[in-house]
This record gives sequence, C-alpha cells and structure tokens, in this order.
Amino acid sequence: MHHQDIAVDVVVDIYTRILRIRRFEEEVARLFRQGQLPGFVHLYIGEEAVAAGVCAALTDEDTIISTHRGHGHVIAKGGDIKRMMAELFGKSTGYCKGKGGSMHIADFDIGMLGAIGIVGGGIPIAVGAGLSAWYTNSDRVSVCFFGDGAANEGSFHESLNLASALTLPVVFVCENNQYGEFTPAAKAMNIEHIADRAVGYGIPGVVANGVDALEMYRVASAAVRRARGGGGPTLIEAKTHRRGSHAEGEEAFLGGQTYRDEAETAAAQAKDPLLLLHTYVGENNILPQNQLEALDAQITIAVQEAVDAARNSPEPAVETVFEDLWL
Amino acid sequence: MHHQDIAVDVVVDIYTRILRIRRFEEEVARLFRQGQLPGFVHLYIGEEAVAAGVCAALTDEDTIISTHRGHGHVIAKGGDIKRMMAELFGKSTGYCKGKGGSMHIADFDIGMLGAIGIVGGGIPIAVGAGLSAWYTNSDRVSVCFFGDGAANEGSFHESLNLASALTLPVVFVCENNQYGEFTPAAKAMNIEHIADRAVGYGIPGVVANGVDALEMYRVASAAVRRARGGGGPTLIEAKTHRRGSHAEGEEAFLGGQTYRDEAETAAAQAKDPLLLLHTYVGENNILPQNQLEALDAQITIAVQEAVDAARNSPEPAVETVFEDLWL
Amino acid sequence: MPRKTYVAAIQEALAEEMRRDPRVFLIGEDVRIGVFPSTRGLHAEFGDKRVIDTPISELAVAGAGIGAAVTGLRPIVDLMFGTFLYLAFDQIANQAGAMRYMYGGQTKAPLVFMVQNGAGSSAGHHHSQAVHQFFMNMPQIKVILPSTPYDGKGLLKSAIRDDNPVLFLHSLALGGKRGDVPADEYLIPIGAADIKRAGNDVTICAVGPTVYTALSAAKTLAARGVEAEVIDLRSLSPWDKATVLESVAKTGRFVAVDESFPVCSAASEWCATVAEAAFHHLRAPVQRVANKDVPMPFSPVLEKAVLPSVADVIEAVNKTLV
Amino acid sequence: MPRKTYVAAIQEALAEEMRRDPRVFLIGEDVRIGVFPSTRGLHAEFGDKRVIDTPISELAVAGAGIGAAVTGLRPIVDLMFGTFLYLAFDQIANQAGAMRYMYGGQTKAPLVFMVQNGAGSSAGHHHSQAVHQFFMNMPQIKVILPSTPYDGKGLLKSAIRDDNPVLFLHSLALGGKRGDVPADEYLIPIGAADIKRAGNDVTICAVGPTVYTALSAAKTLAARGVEAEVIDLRSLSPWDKATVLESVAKTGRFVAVDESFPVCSAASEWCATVAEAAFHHLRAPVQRVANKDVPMPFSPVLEKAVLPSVADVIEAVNKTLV
Ligand SMILES: Cc1ncc(C[n+]2csc(CCOP(=O)(O)OP(=O)(O)O)c2C)c(N)n1
Ligand SMILES: Cc1ncc(C[n+]2csc(CCOP(=O)(O)OP(=O)(O)O)c2C)c(N)n1
Ligand SMILES: [Mg+2]
Ligand SMILES: [Mg+2]
Repeated sequence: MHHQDIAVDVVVDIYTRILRIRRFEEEVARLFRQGQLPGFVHLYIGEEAVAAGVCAALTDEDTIISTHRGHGHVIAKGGDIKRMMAELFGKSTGYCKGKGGSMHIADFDIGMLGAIGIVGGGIPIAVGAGLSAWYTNSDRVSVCFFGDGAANEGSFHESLNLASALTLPVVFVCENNQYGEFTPAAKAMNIEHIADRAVGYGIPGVVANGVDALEMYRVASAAVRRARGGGGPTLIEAKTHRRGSHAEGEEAFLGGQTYRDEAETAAAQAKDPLLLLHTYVGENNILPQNQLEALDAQITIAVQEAVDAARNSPEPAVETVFEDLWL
Repeated sequence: MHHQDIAVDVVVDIYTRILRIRRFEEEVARLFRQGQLPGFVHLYIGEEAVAAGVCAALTDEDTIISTHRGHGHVIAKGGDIKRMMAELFGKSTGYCKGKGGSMHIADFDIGMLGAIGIVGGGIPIAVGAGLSAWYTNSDRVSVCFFGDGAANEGSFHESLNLASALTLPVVFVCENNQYGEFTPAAKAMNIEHIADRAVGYGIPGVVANGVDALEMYRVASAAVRRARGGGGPTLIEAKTHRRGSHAEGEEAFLGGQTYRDEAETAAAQAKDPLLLLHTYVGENNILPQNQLEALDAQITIAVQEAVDAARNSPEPAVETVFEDLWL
Repeated sequence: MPRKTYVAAIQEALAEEMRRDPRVFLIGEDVRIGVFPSTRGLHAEFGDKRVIDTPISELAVAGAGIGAAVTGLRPIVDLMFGTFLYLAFDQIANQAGAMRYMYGGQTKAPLVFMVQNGAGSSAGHHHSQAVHQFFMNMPQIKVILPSTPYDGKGLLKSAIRDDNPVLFLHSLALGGKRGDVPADEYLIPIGAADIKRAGNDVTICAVGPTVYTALSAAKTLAARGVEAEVIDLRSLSPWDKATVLESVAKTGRFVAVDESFPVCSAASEWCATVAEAAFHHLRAPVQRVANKDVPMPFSPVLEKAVLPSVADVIEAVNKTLV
Repeated sequence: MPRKTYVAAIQEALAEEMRRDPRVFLIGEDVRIGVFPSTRGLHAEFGDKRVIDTPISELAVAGAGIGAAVTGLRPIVDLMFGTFLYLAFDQIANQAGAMRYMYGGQTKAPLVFMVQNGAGSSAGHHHSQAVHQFFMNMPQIKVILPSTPYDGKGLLKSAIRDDNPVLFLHSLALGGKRGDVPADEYLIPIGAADIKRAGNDVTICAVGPTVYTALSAAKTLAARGVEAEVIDLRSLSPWDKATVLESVAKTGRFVAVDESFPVCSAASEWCATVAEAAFHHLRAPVQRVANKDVPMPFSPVLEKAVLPSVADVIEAVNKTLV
C-alpha cells in the first residue's frame, strides 16, 4: 500500500472507524450466539474498509443510505453504538425505539438516512437525497451502499440512470463481497466487474480494492469531489469479502449444506481490512503500539457499556405501537 | 445498401411485410381520425423495417413479445389483419374477442405471445419464453421488442441479466425511435447507444440501422443463430424514427404544444423504410413495377376487407365478460 | 363563483402550492408537456428545476421522491396511471408509508404521489384499473379521490401541505367536469366526507366517478319516493366513518358503490365497518356495488358491463328496501 | 399416519409433483440451498435444470415464470418473502392474472408463486407483512395459505396441477408444526374450507397462523361454555363462502381473524360477505380481529402487540355475545 499522501489524522480516523465496527460486531456475534438478539443479523466483518474509507471522505452534512448489512455504515458515519446496540436488543432506548432493529437503523442527525431491508431498496432513496442537494444548491453529496446482489435489481438500473440523466451528486458504492446470500456473484451475472455497468449510464465506473481502506478513501474522495463539483454520479465497485455467514446462525440453519469451499474461505480470511491497516499504521509509525492498544481497549469498553446499557434498558411500552404515526 | 447476398425471395418477403404493416396502419390512422376506434392507438409507421427484418429471420416456432406499439410486430410475425382490425374495433371477431384492443393483441398460434401495454412489461416474459426453449431443449428462439424508453425500466436490466446468467436463447430488440412519449431519449439517458448497455450483462450489443430492413434481417439472423446455437442472448439496438405521433390524436390533445422541431420531423420523414426498400427492390430488379403495384393493390384490398369485416362484426355479447376466466 | 374543469382545478392547486412553497416541485414522466393536462403550464411558470421530466423508471422516481422528502423537500411525484404504481409498489409500501414509524419517528416523508385511477377510456386492462384499495390497506399512506373540481383543488392543496405521504388519485373520466371553484384560497381537510345529496331512506357511499353513478341512481329512486343520501367520501384513508355511521343511524340501509375489483375492496371495508358499528341500526343487509370480478376488457361495451352502473346501484338499493 | 412438519410436507409436495410431471420446475433466489428449508433437497434429486437459482431480480424472475408458463411449462416461482412480491407486483397483477382474459382465452398461465406470508420472527417491517389481501383483490389469481402439514401438502399439489396462476403462501411461524400426513397421495381442492373445530355458538373464520389463535381462544371460551366453530379457510381466493355462511346460519355470530393490516383486508371481505348474505341470521354485529393498523415493528414485544392475539379474539367473541 502506498498511501503516504494521506494525512496521518485521516489514517487514524479511518482506523478508528474500522476498529469500532469490528469490536461492535464481534460482540454482536457473541450476543446472537447466546440467543440474546431477536430477528436477523447480518455482519459486516471483513468489509469495514469500505464504509470507513468512504465515510471518512464525507462531511457531516453528506448523507448515506445503507442495507440489511448496515451496522458498519452507521458506525462509520459516526453513529452512537449505545443507541445501535439498544436497537439490536429491541429496546426503547434504541435509535428507532425498538421499531427498526438491525436491518432498519437510521440516524438522521448525522446524515444516516436509514438501513433498508429490501435488497436494492435504498438506491432510489439515495438518488432522492442527491436530488434534494441539487435542488437546494447545497453541496451535500448522497452516498448509497449496496451489494453485488443488489446490482441485479431493477432499482439499481433505474437509479443510476436517473441520477445520471439529472446529473445528481450521488456516489454509488457497490460492495461486491462476491455473494448474494449463497449465490456467487459470478453465477448471478456474466461479467467480472460490476463497475463496467457504469458505461450504460455514461458515468465513471471505478473498481477499487475494498479491503484497503485508504484506497477506498482515495477513490471515494475523487467521486465525492466530482459530485460536489456538479460532475454527477460515480459508480464505485469495492471488491471485498464477508468473512462470516450471510446471516448469523447460518451454519445451524443450513443443516450442513455449504456453499463456499475452504480454500476460498481461507483466502477471504487472509484479506482482513483491519489487519491490513494495522500493519500499515505500524509500518509507517502512524500510532505507537501502546496507543493502538489503548484505542482498542477504549472501544472495547464502550461496546461493553453499550451492551450493559441495552440490557438494562426497558422494553418499549406496548402503547408506543401507536406512536410515530401520522403527523 | 449492399445486400446482394440476401436471397430475392427473402427481400420480397420482407418488402411484403413492411407494405402490409404500412397499409394497415395508414387505414388505422384514418379510422381513428374518423372516431371509429375506441381507446389509444400507437402507430408503428416509420419503424416497419425493424419488425419485418427481424421476423423474417425467425421460424414459425420462434416467439415474439411486443409493446403498446404492437401492430407491426403482429403483422410481421404473420398475424391475420382481419382479426387484428376487428380487435381494434373491439369486436367479437377480434383476436381477443374485444377484450384486448390495440395494446393487447396476441396470436399464440403463430408465436406472437402478446403485446403488453406496460412499458418494459414484456421483457421478462420473453425471458421466460427463452427459458422454456432452453428447458425443453427446443431450438426455439424468443424475441422481445421494446422501446428506448423501456430500456430505462428496471425490467430491462433484470431481464437481460437473467437471460445472460442462464444463457437463454433470447434476442432483445430495442427500437430506439428517439422518443419515449414526448421525452427525447437523449434526455432520458446519458449515453448515445443503448446497445452499449450489453457490456453490463456480458452479451453482444449491436447497433443497427433500423430504417434498413435488410440490415435488420442480417443483424437479427446473426443474433438468432447465436441464440439457437446456445450462445445466449444478444441486445440489438435499432436506430429508427416514428414518423407520426406518440399516440394518434396527439396534436389535438397537446393543445398546440410541440416537442420536436420541424427540421427533425422532416429528417425523420425522409428516412422511410418502405421507400428505401422500394428503391432497392427497383434498382436491383427484384420485382418488376407492375408486380409491386399488384402487391400493393392486393394488400390494400385485404385491408379494406378487414375494415368491412370488422365493421360488420357483432359487438361482443355482454355475457362474454364472464368467459375466458379460470380453467 | 368561477366555473372550472376538474383538470383546471388540479392545475390551479399545483400552481398555487408551488408559488407558496419553494420546496414543492413536480417530478415524473413528461410532466412538462403533461401526458395528463393536469400538469400543463407549470413548466412555463416554474422552469426546469421545479418541473422535472424523468426517464420511464417508476421505481426509482418514486424512491427519489421519498429521498427528497426525507431531506426536506415536498415532492409531487406524478406516475401517470394507477397501474404504474405497481412498479413502484415496494417504494410506497415498504418505504414511504413505513419510514417514519420504522425509524422511531426520526423522519417524515411529506410527498404526494399522483395518478389517474380507474377505467372509462377503453384503454384495456393495463391502463384501466382502480388501485386505491391497495393503498388503503397500507398503514400510513393517506389516499384521496375527489369527484368535483372544488374538492379536487381543496384536497390537493391539503395533500401538498400534509406532512405525510399522500396518494392523490384523479379520474380521467371526470377531467372535463365543470364546477364552482372559489377565487379565494381554501383547503378541504383530508378525511372529511361530503354529503352530496341528503336523504332519509338509504345511505349510498361512493367516491370519485361513482359519486355520479350514485347521484343518478338517487334521482331515479327519488321519482319512486325513495330518498337516498349520497355520501362522497373524498378521502379514502383516513375515511370519514363518523359521517357514514351517522347517516346509517338515520337511514338504516347502506349501499357501497366503488369502482374497483370487488374482493378486499374499499366497498368491502365500508360494508364491514357499517356491519360492525351500525348493526343495530341496519334494517336490511349492506350491499356492495363494485366492478364485476374480472380483468378490465377493452371493448367499450364490455368495459361498461364490468363497471358499476346506475342500474346496479338501483338494484342494490332495492335489495335494502325489501 | 406418519407425522411430519409443515416444511417437510411442502418439500414432499414439491418433490412428488416434480417427479410426476417433467414440466414442473422450481426457480428463485437460492432455491438450491433453500433460504427457506421448503425447497431443500430438491436440487440433489432434480439437478440444475429443474431447480434454478437466479439473480436477485424479482420482477424478471416472476415474468420469466409467466413466459415459461404460457409456453407450456409449469413453473414454481419462489420469491421468498411476501414483501418481495411488491417488486414483482406488475407482472402478477398486470400479466399473470390477466393474460388469459386479455387475450380472449388464447392462453393459460399455470404457475405457482410461493412466498412466506406475515410476521412472527422479529424481522421488522420489510420482512413481516402479510400480503394475501392484495392478491385476493386481483381477479384470476388463486391464493392459498395452509395452516397444517396435511393441508399444506394437499393444497400445494393442487396448486401445481392447477391451470391458473396460484399464489401459495406459507408461514415461517408454522414451519416446525407437526401433523399427520398420509403416505398415500392425496389432493385438497382449492377453494374448500376445513372446519377445524365444530361449535354452535359463534363462527370464527381464520387462515394460516390465525387458525391457532382462533383454536386457543375457542378452548378458553369452551371452558366458559361458549362453543366456537373454527373455520380454516385454507384458500383465500376463491374462498369457501358456502361453508362460512352455513356456519353463520347456525351460530348467528361471526368473528374474522386475519393476520394483516386491517383496512381492505381479508377480514373486511369476510365480514362484508357475511353481513350481506347472512344478515338475517346474525344475532350480533360481525367482528374483525386483525393487526393493529401500523407498520410492523421489530421488537418482539411490539410485534406481539400488533398481531392478533388470543385475547383479541376472545374479546371479539364476547362482543358478539352481549
Ligand atoms: C428484494 C429482496 N429480495 C431478496 C431479499 C433477501 N435477501 C436478503 S440479503 C440478500 C442478499 C443480498 O446480496 P448483496 O446485495 O450482495 O448483499 P450482501 O448480503 O452480500 O451484503 C437477499 C437475497 C431481500 N431482502 N430483498
Ligand atoms: C410502466 C409504464 N410507464 C409509463 C407508461 C406510459 N407510456 C406509454 S408508451 C410510453 C413511451 C414508451 O417509450 P418507448 O419505450 O421508447 O416506446 P415508443 O412509444 O417510443 O415505441 C409511456 C411512457 C406505460 N404504458 N407503462
Ligand atoms: Mg454480496
Ligand atoms: Mg421510443
């Protein structure tokens, strides 16, 4: 990795975002195994470089839209892990007062416009956020995260074309983790690079190493700059890997069926965005080892505090079923 | 045009298909102006080379799917103009017993699987017809006609990708007549050639002169051969022009608003597929003038007979409202 | 009072609200030229930015409206025909109606979806379906279907000012109808029915085009001495149960007239509600008049046979009188 | 008789029909591995050609099923969750249900759409909606929602043999339920209800998971001397009006229990029908028990509060007894 031009504080910032996602989700995995979390949980472990690199290229005013696999995006955009954890527990203190859950976390105050459980469902909404920036002559940029599987939904096509036709400030970030559930991307589409679909909309398409957070930062910064400058949308394809299951609890659920061979899984494990950036940070003397450890300890404590707080929070009152309705 | 390699009987066949479409629709235009046809009518005049060239490359077993602008496709595939005309009148003797109308004509006996009034709505169905050929190891090919506007629908994207992922024998024919209703294609998308979208699906994309029926025949033949041989789908973009309105009666309806300038309209009028092929047929001595005239007279009579028959046909009986339901 | 067409009243509502609030804009396929005349003339006044033509991409356009709404604008998304909402169904059901609730009240989605609803122009099944019942079922989508120019203008203005997603349905069949439209500004509250004809013998509930069917039937019935009360619901979600139940308390008879497929229809909902809440007032079984339960045929003769007719309404009323 | 789970019964129906008829095949997202276990094991037996994994493209997959059906095959299109049908809504409403009619009887579309319906696993709004009411509204789509392994197998086999489009809904919440499933082949006709409990005092109409809610309520009521008749409709379109009306003629009381948004719901339809056709038998107003009229929240506590409960059913029955 040759990223000496990226300022030290940016690197530290990105590293911190990745670490926070990782420690949060490792805890979520434990909690899920222990049967403490209701519903479905999809982890982002292995893909953190994408959210961290991209969100580091954004201002607080810029907005993002996320997917069923959304924890990483919320944290990378600056979300509060306490309110996130409480939401995963379905507690009244959660971001959505227990109404959203893992697949539907939002924080409008930090420009996190929501995770969407419908594959591809967030892409048009991100175009709308871009439309709104354009309409108000704001220099806000709208970023949309979605998967390789989502790139086969009609919403992907319509949205990229619409954003291009209206020259809207939208950055489309396709997280190609090689799978949609149990189906390899290679079986679901007959092309190597999803970024090549950009040709069909007359916008730039960029393939990026989604394991390398600093490369993601660089590529995203360029796309954001272009969008802010009125140049319209960009499609970024981040090649990445999910290290674990599609959804937690999958092994038991699949009853012994497998869909990835061991070599592939091992290769994916080897490409760890946290490890990669950790090495970079060490080799380039960006933070001394003790500060790295302190950071990790601090995050680990924060996650534990979030868990404790969530556990001790009240369930939502039944009457709240009738709140948050029509204004 | 250099099409000396295309056999004379094929040229005559294609010419006949074009002429039949033209004379049929000229009559339809007259009838609509006279207030004799209910509902909406979208004419294909100016685009006949596409349907005629493509359908001439098909066998009777091959299937097609059409659009709201479907008369040309039905006739080119060998449809019966009597039953078509009766359907346009909404009569019981029509193809659909008056239940379909101009936008919903089908003739399953000749592999015309239906016109679809929903823009892009036929594309997935054509993929299914291809799936069915593949499933039964038949060498049937499925052809889908749709417009430039339809190429911006999600169904276009999902269908081309699905057909490609499963390597199905489908030929996608995009009739780029430069407009979707009153919106120029150039405003609805940021690319010059819709055929370039093929890159996104890993299939061939071909730009063809949609005014030149023999070129359409040649390009379609290659795509059909490829599909039949197990090579999977092709996207053909036929550059063409509609000579008239989006829908008949438009001028009055638009109350003086225009959306094409006169130069453009004139240029479109100049590119007449019938005239072009007529000239070719004459220059290459394919049919003598008197036979051409006889053909025209014969078609004109057939169209008149169709009109007379339609006029004299009974309205559908009210009870037929409850027919053609669940089997 | 000036007399205006239904379409002109809609145009006026759009123009006035766009003048009033710079956050309001119109987006959809060919809204500049106006596939339906209701959006005509707006581009000339408001320009490219506020009258936005889009590609034919219903799902993305609907979603873009939602995204714009949750980031502070007030879009009017014109999707042309009711059936085209089927392509945007996910964005409306899963997102527009649910976002506020799903995210615990963090956001709001003040936008209007606008389409033509129902049949009547021999356009065949793909352009002739009534869709209001689907959106009545979805929580947190308001649904409106005015029958007169006056109601159309007042309700559309309320819809645009509403902080929630509203589906504004209009009817091509009514486009040319004329009626009084005050020159001064007025609003009609969403959720308030209007009694279009008073009567003591039977309550007929209708909406949009069926209001006229009901009124015609009422006229014929009056000649026979049967005085029907015709309630124009105007709003379908929320709908004005109180007015309907009060009327039934008086008449003891109820007929629902609704242009739509009959099963799980608005008429089913009205009848179920009346049967639940006004049972002890009912002197005869409630009656539904809706489309015949078949797809919509093209032929004018067949289309007419499928739609609710004046004769159907009279027959239904007769059944309540035995 | 062997006892099997609901899911195993569905697997069996699929396997038996695929063995019987080579035109039957399964297509959808991850049907090989089986996101829902109902499709598991089929790929091992039937191979790539008859168990087809697709990209995540609901609209195209649904349409491809239709295209295959009208050209001679008998596809089973698995679209996973009910809400994903929203993305395929156009193909189902505009094409599958209408093609035969629209083209004057020239074709038929023998295909089955298969999805999980409703809530119960704290999956949040996007994965927890019941959708049957939308498809009941559409003409010419059959709709099934079995509550037991026995019904599931017999109805799915009928659906696959039916020459019309059928929406087969199953329930994750019932996946593990066990019941008797005969070893010998049997079919259950679409459109026939099943009286799951006989009683003379009140008729409770339910479907899918709410059958158990109704049965629990009936047990509690029986302890109080109130004998409820619980009718499991099994088929929602067409539905067995005759059985329901006959029961109401006997009991004079009617409660509809339906897991779905309440407005324009199946429960609305059943109540409207009973109110229309059995008015003179009714001794008390019909009652609806459905979801609270809000989007589906994630929290198990809130989800439970939104869904129809045993207490809700008892309360509704009580209202019919006063
Ligand atoms: C419209 C829709 N179809 C199917 C699903 C079920 N589903 C949930 S996640 C998923 C895979 C998505 O793949 P991808 O977009 O690559 O995202 P990833 O899970 O790999 O992050 C599927 C099919 C869904 N939630 N929404
Ligand atoms: C889903 C849908 N959206 C919009 C329409 C209205 N409409 C009918 S034809 C048309 C234009 C289609 O353009 P194109 O695909 O280029 O076909 P052309 O009319 O030029 O042949 C539109 C928007 C429709 N019928 N269906
Ligand atoms: Mg993926
Ligand atoms: Mg066009």
